[in-house]
Amino acid sequence: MAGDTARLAEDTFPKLLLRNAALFGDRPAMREKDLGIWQTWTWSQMLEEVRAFSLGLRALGLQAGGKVAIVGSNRPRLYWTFAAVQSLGAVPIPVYSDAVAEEMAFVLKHAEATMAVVEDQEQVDKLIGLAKRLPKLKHIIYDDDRGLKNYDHTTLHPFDDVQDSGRSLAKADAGVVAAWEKHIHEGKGSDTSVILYTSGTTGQSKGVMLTAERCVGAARDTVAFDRLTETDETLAYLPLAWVGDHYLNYAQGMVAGFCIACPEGPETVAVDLKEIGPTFYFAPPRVFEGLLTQVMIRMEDAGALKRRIFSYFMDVAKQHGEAILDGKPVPFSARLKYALGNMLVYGPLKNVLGFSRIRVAYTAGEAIGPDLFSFFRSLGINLKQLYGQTEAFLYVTAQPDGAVRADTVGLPMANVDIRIADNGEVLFKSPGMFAGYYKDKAKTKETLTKDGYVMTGDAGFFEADGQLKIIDRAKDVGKLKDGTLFAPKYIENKLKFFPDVKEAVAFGDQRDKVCVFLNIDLTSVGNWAERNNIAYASYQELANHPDVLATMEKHVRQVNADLAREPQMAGAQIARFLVLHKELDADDGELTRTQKVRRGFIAERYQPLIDALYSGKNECDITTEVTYEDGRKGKLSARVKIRDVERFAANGMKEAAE
Amino acid sequence: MSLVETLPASQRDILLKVDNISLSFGGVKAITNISFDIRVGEIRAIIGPNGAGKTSMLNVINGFYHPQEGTITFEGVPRPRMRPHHAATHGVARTFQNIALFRGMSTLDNIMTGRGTLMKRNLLWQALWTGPAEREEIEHREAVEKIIDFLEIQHIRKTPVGRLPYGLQKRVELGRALAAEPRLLLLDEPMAGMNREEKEDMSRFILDVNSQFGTTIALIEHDMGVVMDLSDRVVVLDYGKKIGDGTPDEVRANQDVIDAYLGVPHE
Amino acid sequence: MADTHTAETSAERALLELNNIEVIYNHVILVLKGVSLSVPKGGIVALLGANGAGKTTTLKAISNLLRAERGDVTKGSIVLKGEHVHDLSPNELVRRGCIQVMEGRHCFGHLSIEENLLTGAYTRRDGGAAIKADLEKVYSYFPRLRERRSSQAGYTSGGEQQMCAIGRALMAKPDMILLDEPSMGLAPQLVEEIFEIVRQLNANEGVTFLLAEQNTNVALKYATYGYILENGRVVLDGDAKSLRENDDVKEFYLGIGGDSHSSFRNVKSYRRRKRWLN
Amino acid sequence: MSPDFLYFIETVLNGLMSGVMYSLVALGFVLIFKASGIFNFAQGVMALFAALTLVGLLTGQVPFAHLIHAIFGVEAQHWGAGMPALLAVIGTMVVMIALAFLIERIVLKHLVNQEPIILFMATIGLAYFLEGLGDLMWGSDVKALDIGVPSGGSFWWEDVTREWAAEGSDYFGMYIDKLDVTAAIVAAVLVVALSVFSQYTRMGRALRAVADDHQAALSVGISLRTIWVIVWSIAGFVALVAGIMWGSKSGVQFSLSLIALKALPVLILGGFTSIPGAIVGGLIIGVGEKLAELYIGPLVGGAIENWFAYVVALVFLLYRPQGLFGDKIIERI
Repeated sequence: MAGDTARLAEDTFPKLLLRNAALFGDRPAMREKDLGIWQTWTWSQMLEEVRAFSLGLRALGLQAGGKVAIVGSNRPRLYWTFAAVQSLGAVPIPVYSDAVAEEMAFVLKHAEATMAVVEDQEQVDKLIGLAKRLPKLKHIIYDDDRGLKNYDHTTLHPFDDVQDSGRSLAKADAGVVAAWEKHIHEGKGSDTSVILYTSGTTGQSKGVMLTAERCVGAARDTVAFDRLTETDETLAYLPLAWVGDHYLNYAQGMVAGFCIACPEGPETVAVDLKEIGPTFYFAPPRVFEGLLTQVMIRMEDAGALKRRIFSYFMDVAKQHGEAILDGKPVPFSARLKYALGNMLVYGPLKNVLGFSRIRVAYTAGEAIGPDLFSFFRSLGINLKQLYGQTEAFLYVTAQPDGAVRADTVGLPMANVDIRIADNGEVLFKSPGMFAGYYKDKAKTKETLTKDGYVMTGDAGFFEADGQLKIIDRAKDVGKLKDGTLFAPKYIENKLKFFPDVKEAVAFGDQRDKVCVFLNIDLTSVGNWAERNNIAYASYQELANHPDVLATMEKHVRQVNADLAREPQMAGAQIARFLVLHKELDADDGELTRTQKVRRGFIAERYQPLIDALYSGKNECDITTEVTYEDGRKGKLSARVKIRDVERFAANGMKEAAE
Repeated sequence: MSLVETLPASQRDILLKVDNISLSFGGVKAITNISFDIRVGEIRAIIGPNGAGKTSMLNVINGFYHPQEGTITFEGVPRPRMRPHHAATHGVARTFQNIALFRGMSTLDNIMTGRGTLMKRNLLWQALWTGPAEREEIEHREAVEKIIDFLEIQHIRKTPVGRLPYGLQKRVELGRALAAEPRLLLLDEPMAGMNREEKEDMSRFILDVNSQFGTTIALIEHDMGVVMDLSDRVVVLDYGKKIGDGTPDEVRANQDVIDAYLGVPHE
Repeated sequence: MADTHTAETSAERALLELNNIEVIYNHVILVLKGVSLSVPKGGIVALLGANGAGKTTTLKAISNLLRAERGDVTKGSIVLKGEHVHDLSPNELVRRGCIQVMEGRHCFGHLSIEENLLTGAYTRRDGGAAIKADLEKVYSYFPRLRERRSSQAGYTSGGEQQMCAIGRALMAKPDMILLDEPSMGLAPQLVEEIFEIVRQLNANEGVTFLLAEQNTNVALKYATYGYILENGRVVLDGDAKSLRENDDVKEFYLGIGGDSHSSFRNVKSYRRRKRWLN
Repeated sequence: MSPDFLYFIETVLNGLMSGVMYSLVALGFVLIFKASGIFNFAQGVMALFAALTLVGLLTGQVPFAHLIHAIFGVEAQHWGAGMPALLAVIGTMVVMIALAFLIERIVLKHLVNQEPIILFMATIGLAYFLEGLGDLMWGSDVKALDIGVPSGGSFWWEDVTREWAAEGSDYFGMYIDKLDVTAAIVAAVLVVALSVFSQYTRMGRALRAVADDHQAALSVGISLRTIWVIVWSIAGFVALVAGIMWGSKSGVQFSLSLIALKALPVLILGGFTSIPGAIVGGLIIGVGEKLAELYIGPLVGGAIENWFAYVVALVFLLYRPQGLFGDKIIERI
């Protein structure tokens, strides 16, 4: 591993930028749809932009080791900011743009950011509001000037102005540019390249420090793995602050030299996707789920003939699509039918979704429903799974082409070393491994084993074919009082595969039985309610409806039946459940920004409900505080009903339910 | 920012002067002897009860109606009788109380029609679609795209306006008026039938049009919150007569205005 | 959020009850996606929300003026005084005491004000004297109409037309008036005047009102209860006071950010996400 | 008085009389147009149909005789006895009311809120259907209609007018058909009655309300269906009157339905929405036609009557599109 990184000539991103400008000078580096047209910057143009901004930042006083927060959505200028900051040996710190003021304050304070480069008025306002708590923050630079004209501009700078000052410096003295490039070449691979703050499933987030050589090294491995080149193209729409975006777009883009396209705005992503037709695509399972729903709704509106054609060829795809994709033997007639289907259905469908040119697509972050996964694969989209985390700079395992399964996350990546601990926890060493948590030695130490492996916190095991299967967070995997293994996430995911279940939270560790909270999916259940003539005015009312409860009970029973078939899991079937009176929300701290359930927090917050579940009561009153984005609070109260569910014997036979 | 914009409204040049205008329809007097002026770069509100003659006033300024008496001076030149479509070429554009858009056409095309008066190449040129006409088309498209960006309607660029909600249609209509690059923009109840959110957006756009393009704006509006917050000066009409003229604060304190229109003093 | 207890008790006393109605126009466009609401006897209930949220459609679904616009209630039930009225024609509904005042006033332009008012009594069979008495009563509520009784309605002002439309509805001796956007296009003074009369009619004549209104401020000042519609659904409901104090209502409908009146001059170029639209 | 002048007066009077006939047809149009915004192309055919039915009842004809013969082989043309005139008129009216019901039920109900042009097309369809139905019911031969309306010239009037002529001139008195006079009286009564009905009754008010704003009328509880049945019944009644007059004058034949075309210029002149307008328009057209025939006709070779009315209408369209008495298009300032 060390040998591999050593042989690289370019071990930082600014060096790669210089290389790309030299190598692919006239090839597109970035695109952005502006004024209705895709504006393109070539690698050499991008270098110029980055240089101008970088020099401007330096003029504002940014020095090596300085920290610059980046807040906003996927704009070329914010991507350039990464490179511009790194060129000076300073460290970019991307922050989630939808973070509430409190979270933002924590990150900027902790990172001791002296400058922030932000997208628009919204972010500027947030930072101005936090000014008193962030004495170190000296300059705020913004991209979009809408609404900002009349603001006090002593510490506020338009992006253009900063670049202009950089440009005039470069113009005045040609030596400046040379010095700037020299400084880049002097940069060391061991320098911190970026600090990514985790959204943190518990408590405050941590700053994951990643060094340049490791970032570049990891990206080189995956670029080779998926054979990405400068001819590829991606659409950047994932949060900038998320490791996924930084890795997949920025790091891989720099290494492979491919082009990153930025959508016109959040509402236009679907249209932009179609226009760009990326070759490499990443989306969390929920995005694929949304797409599938859209397709299905559109098909329901279509005429009868269209619907019949669609369903016929979708059956063909279901039968043979994946086999064809994986290059397995398929009868000639099936190939013929599939080709016809491709002409009539799959092709147009992929075109509408913007998937026509996709060569490699990944999903990760959550377990994906097997049907959902198969649907896209059967259309001929090479959708695969990977497993990773911020501390690894994303990849730990990934599925190679032709060895794709819905329930595993793939083989260890090149140069990745994985070990399963005694308690089932997955441990790894990888090229992209983090250098430590920023200003938190203790936490860093906690996360590493004595021999230097990173503890992922996930429990899992290797299947016979060498693929890793993740069942849950290691710390969440517990035991019922009788010693039965209890993997809450595993149960929750099974529940969440039902389209009308939005979230599930399972409890059972150190208890005598398993109980769950459910969140219904308002869209799906709402549609169902309309079809069945059921009145509801709010989420709460719908969630409490007897028919909805009955449906949920059916789902839970189905999950119990499934669990009964798996020897390790059969003991942890669900005994009781309730449907929560509100949707779990990141703003209330119940979900992480990446939409993961914060189980412990929820257990605390809804203690009365848990008590009621385990005390055998049939309903329970609860009042909950809700928080708005700007920090204001409100209250919500309801009476929640609780139901018992039938459980099955391990061999699949019914067992008397208490 | 030009020097003009930094001056307070009262010291700027007069853009439009309405002098002793009277207008009647078959003996019914709609406007009686009204005079006021609109200064360069200001936002001028015209308020008054229903039937006070506000829309007629806009129509007079616009050239829809020809007053029997009085003169209108625009940019220092007395305005001759002219047809409404000439008003657009003379730097005046307007929106209507009831949205007047081409419902089957896309947002883009609707705004593009607003460029009509600025298109120099004739139909034959456009039909041939070559050389200068093509360049011109591209130029206009660019201007329209800037408006689309300005009004934040990128996502509905290709949507037929008939399918848009009311608030967005109003925005498109504003876009079409802006496309003519007017020096004076007349808005007839731009916020009628809008909810708070839509009004806030519209306010923002009106202010931005005013400050970014330096467009002078005359608007008729019933929402006193909007009028008082946005306008530099307000003229109040009642039964075709002017009963008040001044800054929002002056007008708000004017007893005649309170009696005829505001009712209780507005907080 | 609806408290189930009050909902049940109010259901017993409700004059009008809508249960999960869905409305489709032209067999295609879904306008209401399951709206439920209840109007207690003697109440003034406000339907609030943006344009196209479904307020007018809801009123027209009740008065059954939808048919004339090729709209249809495809689901749910509408119960007036305990009777399902979904299939009744508008004139049968007027006979049962439920009359609509349409948006945009819709006076009979070529009829005089007085003739307009008299058409309101079309369905009545209680004799000329009673009608005459009611005409006087309407004039006492709207003295302006008396002044203009012989003018052609088309030539009267917007405010007078609105009064005429309400007065005309009153002539039917209704228990319930469905009032659509009474403030639309009216000067502030007139808006207050008209709502004041609505309040008096409610108090003195016991007329129940269900009103659709864009002007949330004034509507919540006079209404007892409110429903907020968005995208064809009820997203919030509650008594007027609680709605006035609701942060979302304040921000999105009343324009009160935090504690103070926020100026239209200082509007941000972004806004807080609506929780109910998630 | 010179004979020329008397000729002129006679021509004017005759013009007025034939104008009354036009007016009677135009009246039906106005009624329906006012209440429903429909230009009822079938109005002329309704007059024909009414006249056919009346003749059939008067003469005791068996309706659908040909059809019955074709299907059942029963040859029955006549009942053997006719009806008294009054009864026949009442019977015809019943048929016209039934027709109004059917039209509402079968046609109008399904066309609520459609474009005017669609409704217009529907009435064209209705016109041809009624023409066919009339043919099928009563046969296509020309029939004489006599329900005792006085007709022919008046000797008394000829004597009176002969006195007016200057001594020595060979003027033989004015010829004015009693039938025309009767028609004028009937029309006058009809107009007064309709005006009173529309202005002072509850139903009349409702009718005008519907004419103004369908939606609003619905909202105050006016049943459009009732109104339409009433309106079409009245239009049927007017058609019956027109049918009686025209039928008595020139026999009941299918060309009667073409008088609808004559009504069009009358309507343009008088306004589509005005009852007095229909009358005055009819009179102007009638007089204008006769005078034009008398004075311009010889210059252009006659047959002016066929197109003169349309020219007048055209000129009117240019200068006063709402007609002489049509509603002003209310535009608020």
